Amino acid sequence: MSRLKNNKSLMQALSWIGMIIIAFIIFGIFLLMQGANPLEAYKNMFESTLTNQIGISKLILKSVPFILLAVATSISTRAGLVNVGVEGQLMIGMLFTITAANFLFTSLPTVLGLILLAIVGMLGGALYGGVAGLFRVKANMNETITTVVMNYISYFIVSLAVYGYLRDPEGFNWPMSTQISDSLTLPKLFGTVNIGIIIALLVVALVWYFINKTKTGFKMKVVCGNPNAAKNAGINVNKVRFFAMVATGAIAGLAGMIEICGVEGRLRTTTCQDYGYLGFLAAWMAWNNPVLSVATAVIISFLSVSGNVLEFKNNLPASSTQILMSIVLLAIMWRGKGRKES
Amino acid sequence: MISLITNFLTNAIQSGTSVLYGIYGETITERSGIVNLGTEGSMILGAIAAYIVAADSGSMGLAIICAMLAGGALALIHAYLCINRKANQLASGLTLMFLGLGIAAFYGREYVSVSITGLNKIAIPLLSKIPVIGEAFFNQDILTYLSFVLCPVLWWFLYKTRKGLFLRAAGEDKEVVYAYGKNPQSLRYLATVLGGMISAIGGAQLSIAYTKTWSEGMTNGRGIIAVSLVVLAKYNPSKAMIGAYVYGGAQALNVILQSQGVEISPFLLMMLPYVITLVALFVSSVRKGTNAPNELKNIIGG
Amino acid sequence: MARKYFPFLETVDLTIKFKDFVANDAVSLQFYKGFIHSIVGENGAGKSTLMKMLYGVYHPTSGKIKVDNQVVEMTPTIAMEKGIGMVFQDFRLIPAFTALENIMMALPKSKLKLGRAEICKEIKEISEKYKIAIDPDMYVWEMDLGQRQRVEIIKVMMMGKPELLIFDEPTSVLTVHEAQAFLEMLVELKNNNIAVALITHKLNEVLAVSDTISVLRHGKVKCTIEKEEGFDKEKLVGLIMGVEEGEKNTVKSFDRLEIKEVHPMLECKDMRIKDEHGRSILKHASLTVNSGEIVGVAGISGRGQRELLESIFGLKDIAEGTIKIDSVDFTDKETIDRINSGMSFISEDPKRDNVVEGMEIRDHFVLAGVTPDSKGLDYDWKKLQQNLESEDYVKDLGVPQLNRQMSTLSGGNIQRAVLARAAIRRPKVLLASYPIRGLDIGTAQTVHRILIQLRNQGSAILLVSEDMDEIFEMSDSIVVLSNNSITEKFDPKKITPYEIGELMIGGAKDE
Amino acid sequence: MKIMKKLLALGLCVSMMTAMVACGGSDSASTESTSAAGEKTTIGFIYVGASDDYGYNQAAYKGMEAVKAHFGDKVEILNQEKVPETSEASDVLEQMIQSGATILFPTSFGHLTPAEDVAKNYPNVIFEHQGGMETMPNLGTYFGTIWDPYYLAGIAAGHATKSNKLGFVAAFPISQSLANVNAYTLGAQSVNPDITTTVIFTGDWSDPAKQTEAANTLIADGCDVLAQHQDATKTIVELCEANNVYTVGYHADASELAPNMWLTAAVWDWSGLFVDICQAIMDGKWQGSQYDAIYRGGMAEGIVDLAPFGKAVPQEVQDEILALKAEMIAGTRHTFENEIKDQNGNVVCENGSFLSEEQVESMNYFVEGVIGTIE
Repeated sequence: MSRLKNNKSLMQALSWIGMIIIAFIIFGIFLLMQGANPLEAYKNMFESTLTNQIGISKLILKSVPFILLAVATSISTRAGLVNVGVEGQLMIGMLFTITAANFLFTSLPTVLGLILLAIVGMLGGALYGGVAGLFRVKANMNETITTVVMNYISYFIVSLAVYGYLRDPEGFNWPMSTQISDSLTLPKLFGTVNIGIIIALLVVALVWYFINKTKTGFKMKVVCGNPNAAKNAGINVNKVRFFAMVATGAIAGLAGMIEICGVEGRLRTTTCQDYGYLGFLAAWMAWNNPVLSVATAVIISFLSVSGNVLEFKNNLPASSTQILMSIVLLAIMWRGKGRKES
Repeated sequence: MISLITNFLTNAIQSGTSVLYGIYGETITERSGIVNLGTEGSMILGAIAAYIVAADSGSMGLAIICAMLAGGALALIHAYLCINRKANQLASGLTLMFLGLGIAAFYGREYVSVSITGLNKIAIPLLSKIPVIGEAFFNQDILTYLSFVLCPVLWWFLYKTRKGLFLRAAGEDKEVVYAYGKNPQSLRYLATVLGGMISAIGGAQLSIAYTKTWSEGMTNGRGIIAVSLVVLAKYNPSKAMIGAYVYGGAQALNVILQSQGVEISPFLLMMLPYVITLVALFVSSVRKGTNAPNELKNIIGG
Repeated sequence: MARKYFPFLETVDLTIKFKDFVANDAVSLQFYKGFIHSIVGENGAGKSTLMKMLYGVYHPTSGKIKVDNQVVEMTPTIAMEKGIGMVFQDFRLIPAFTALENIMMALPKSKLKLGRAEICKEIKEISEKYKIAIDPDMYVWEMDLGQRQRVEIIKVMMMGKPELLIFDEPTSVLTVHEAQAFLEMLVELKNNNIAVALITHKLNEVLAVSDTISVLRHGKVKCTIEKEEGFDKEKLVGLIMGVEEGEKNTVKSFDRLEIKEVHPMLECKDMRIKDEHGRSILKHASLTVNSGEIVGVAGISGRGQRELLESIFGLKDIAEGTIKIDSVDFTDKETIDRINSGMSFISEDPKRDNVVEGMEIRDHFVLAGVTPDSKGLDYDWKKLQQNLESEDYVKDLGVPQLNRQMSTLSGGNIQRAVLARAAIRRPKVLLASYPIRGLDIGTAQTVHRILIQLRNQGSAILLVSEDMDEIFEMSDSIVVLSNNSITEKFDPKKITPYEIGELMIGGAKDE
Repeated sequence: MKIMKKLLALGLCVSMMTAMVACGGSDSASTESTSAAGEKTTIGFIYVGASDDYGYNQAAYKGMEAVKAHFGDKVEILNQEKVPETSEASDVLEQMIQSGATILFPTSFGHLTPAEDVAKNYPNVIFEHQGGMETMPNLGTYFGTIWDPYYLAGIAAGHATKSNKLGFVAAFPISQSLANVNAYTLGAQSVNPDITTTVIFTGDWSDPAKQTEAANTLIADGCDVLAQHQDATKTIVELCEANNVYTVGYHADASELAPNMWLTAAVWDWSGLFVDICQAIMDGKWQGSQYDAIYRGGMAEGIVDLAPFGKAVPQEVQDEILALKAEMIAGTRHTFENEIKDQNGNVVCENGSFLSEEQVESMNYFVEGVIGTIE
């Protein structure tokens, strides 16, 4: 019995890989049409990213936000909500983090400062997610639609702040915030890789445990499976949903804090743009399984990091990476979930 | 003052027209039980396809047809993935949006600096002379007029024809459609592809009629906003204009307030269309529940 | 009665297998024009499967279907052309559409060109001819179940020249009076030389109208009886249940204990309840259920039954009035408080209200207030499963294996699980809405026995049903929903079903 | 267990792809060898937007093309467009260094901090940043005084306007845009002090629809000369021609798009500068050269210029402007000199002085006569 199961998941993994290879072949044909040598292009991509420490560091660093945003998305999904809003929640998380870092906690010691910043970042994301949650439970507004619109609004809120009170007085009036102080950067593990990846994996484990092994997780499953049944079981559906939106926002906000304190150091209007949408895709590619979404997040991160090399080595426009990424994602989707997975 | 109002109306309609096509397209698609976030992708492909054909052939009719084909082709992928492969509709749509933007940017590189004649405004005699509103409604390009005409046509198609009836039924309960020996899946294919085609006209309107320019990513989220506005339009083509012009009006208001030197941060004003959309959704949701097609409730939250 | 010449439709050794399961085994039946042929049998006897084959939804593994003596590869389209119409158990209607729109979808190609006015005219003709009144422009969601069924029937009749109409459990959702009207309509159809196939649980109806009765058991035709041979209810029940002849059936042998200390367990006072459109569907409604008492609620469907139970269970807010459980005011408390105080609710549609996709049966017990021990942040699922497996009610009702997915179960099995989880808690107050809907006669009896047991142990039970027999058989007292309110309690021994029916309609008239 | 399997699956997936590429690698070894020869200098350019945007980025791209044409086989060029001004830029710069780049051109102001982050780790790689005011031992910065030709264009506009209302379509309230608006307004006011400039920010560098909306609104509001700071300038130029409104271009000469209404434009030409910089670096003479520090060039160096006049500019006006241009090139006149007040009446430049390039490039106000809000 377990042998059979082993074979099945092996087959599944193989067919997954097969689909990704097919995507690369399709894009290879596209490259040929552009007069580029696909084999060389792919070789460059893989070599530059996977065969040296700098490439691997970049891969890991970039995976962190995608992992966190995917996990964040999956919490909402597990409560029966389709939250496309991690983009905006991430933005607001970053905004809160940078504001606190530059105006409140500038001189705090590292550990305390970072913990406080993490809380503030999560608070920001949670707040923004919570607003969408309120719209959902109080006004019965579809959260997919409201979060999409709120993503746009968050962009302008960040712009307002970055052009306004956050603006670096020494930045020649350029729209960017002041750099956070060195004491508030995340400690490094090795090279440029900071502890963000550990936090991300911890969050994955926590969320997995939470969804599968706790009573609240059980309630969420009921709400997701059949909100009517949840009501009949005396579960406060709105409370669970609101909680899920807040939790999603908090994790997205945490991703924002890690990006600010670990990678970016300051906030600009374009910081982490579209990360939320890619994180959302990473979650849905992995059928909202937090553990599996680590894999999809790494794939997206890989494409995004190695895509740079693909472009400048072959003199291809930026749109080509976008096309490659879409084809890979479409291939994974085409593969689908397979027959059944309990 | 009068000219301000005229200008406001004109701008509102012009900003709203491309979105209006997006709403039309997405309404048809969603009525059949499919959500297509790839509307943005269809629009941008429509924009570039129309521009390329308009620049190379000079035929605007051909340009529009090619735009529809391109937008429809992208929607076809969506239909295939969602219907045959049971992919998640939102994920598929979002990915196709990225794909459409990528392809359009890629093939549009050589056309950024190319000029076209495009579709010019045609003033309708007499009507365009009506004070205040004449200029706004009756001195527009042909695609804007088409968007006016499509309103009753699509409504008639959805609510008064047998095909439309089944198409809506596919969005309400596909088992019922099966029971009548019709295939709801093929109806969904039809609706998705048709939706993609109509959305693509919106893209074409942007590139060859309104701005006569190709620029990368020029749809700039209008397709995504259109998907949101379908809710405001109550999934009904006859109310699509409300949705489109609420957005267009807010956009026009932003620009006009800036031109009047109003001392509000430009970013707050740029936020306006989205905030107003949100408020409108809020009001319409509080006033009356949604009348979303039943099958959609499985895809996007209640 | 004119004897039959050759059947309009005939099945010859029709067999269908789903994987290893033989759902129908060599079924040979004949359907004649102008005759009503009833198919009876337990749940899972294969009745619905058989009908779906006749209509071409399923394709037989072997065997033939003949129409007018010619072999036909049946599909829904061919069925429509041949004049075979099926009125499904779950109406194939779209609530968001009007009756007319629903009917238009069903029209065959030949009627495509017809305009709206012509279609309306034809609807009117049919409704006059067979006495089935509907309003074509009414939205289906606004209709009660009887109206919906009439739309469904007219729709089926307009699909072609009706030759054979198949009815799957047509009266299960209808009130007594609606059912009566329905049976009259069946006779009308028959007199118009239409063949009728009727699937139903309700033997009284079968006996009243059938010309032929076939009993299906385990997918096989157990026997076919003609009216001339004479119908015998007792014998039919035996055949259906698979009880050998001679063995006596033990229906209605409930031992009702006298309850000594009676006190009010559920008290509702002066409630005003709004329906989903904000209209007051019940006003000044008061109701008391004592411990050890079963109160039957009679009423025409859609007169506030659902709203009443949902309000008592806390799913709906009441606009006015108070609700007390065991003398404690629960008016403003949540559903979860009511569950914890010992209230259980068997909903009218467990699939809609109780079944969670992707969850096991055992999980559903927790949802109804069976609280397992904690283990860390989680429940102790292992222990729960062991406890449940040893429960009598679980065994009694034949609940399937507890780790099976609830959503994959049949309607009957879901009902079993829902009943078992309510009974296990020995609830103080049990709200039971159509508890035997969809159950075969055997299980229905078990359910009734369990309800009586619970009553004897002191549960206060509110029983909502449209089946007058059930109400009279089970209730200690009966109330009627009418006139947008609740009547006083009646003693079933002192009132007749007919009088209750009058009260129900009386309410309807004054609306 | 299940998790392990899935992780295993991922590992397998990655390793298989590596294997696949490794196999492919051997086939293409021959093509690889050329770049490993080491004779070539690898130069990397990153652009914040699309390199074909018909605007700022395309101007830099043209500079790159000049470098390519000038050095031919001696250089290998790496281009990366649409690089956000975030850590993404550091990533790309570092990846380019990994691919052998020794000269890097981060061509947007916002690329500065990411470039600095990388520069400190790679002291042997030389960075030339566009538009900043900071330098490092291996990072120089250059820019052009584009506001000077914009001032001159303002004079042309001042003569052309009848309504005394000028329009300006900008994207974001960044200093470069504010400087352009101010220079343009001051130029026009030098003709007629009553002239005002109405500014609309579109919130986007190249959204043609928003450009159209803004331009239409300005025209409806009575503006009869429109200038802009947008990428993809084509939309507004063509729209002006269609509406009989004079137009001032930006970035590049677009006079053929508006034969009747074209006045002039402020344009870039990086080709000479880029070639010079690269030459200096390749000759080993970069250290200590002018490019090693903050370098600013203007019309004198040919980095910025005034585009050819359109037929709508009368000869005498052309002469006047060209005379002034000569003075500016000689350094006797400046765009921002003598008393200048901002919108609130505060004096931002005293009589008898002029603003330094640093002051201009960090401008955060509109001058008097501009209708518009920044924050």
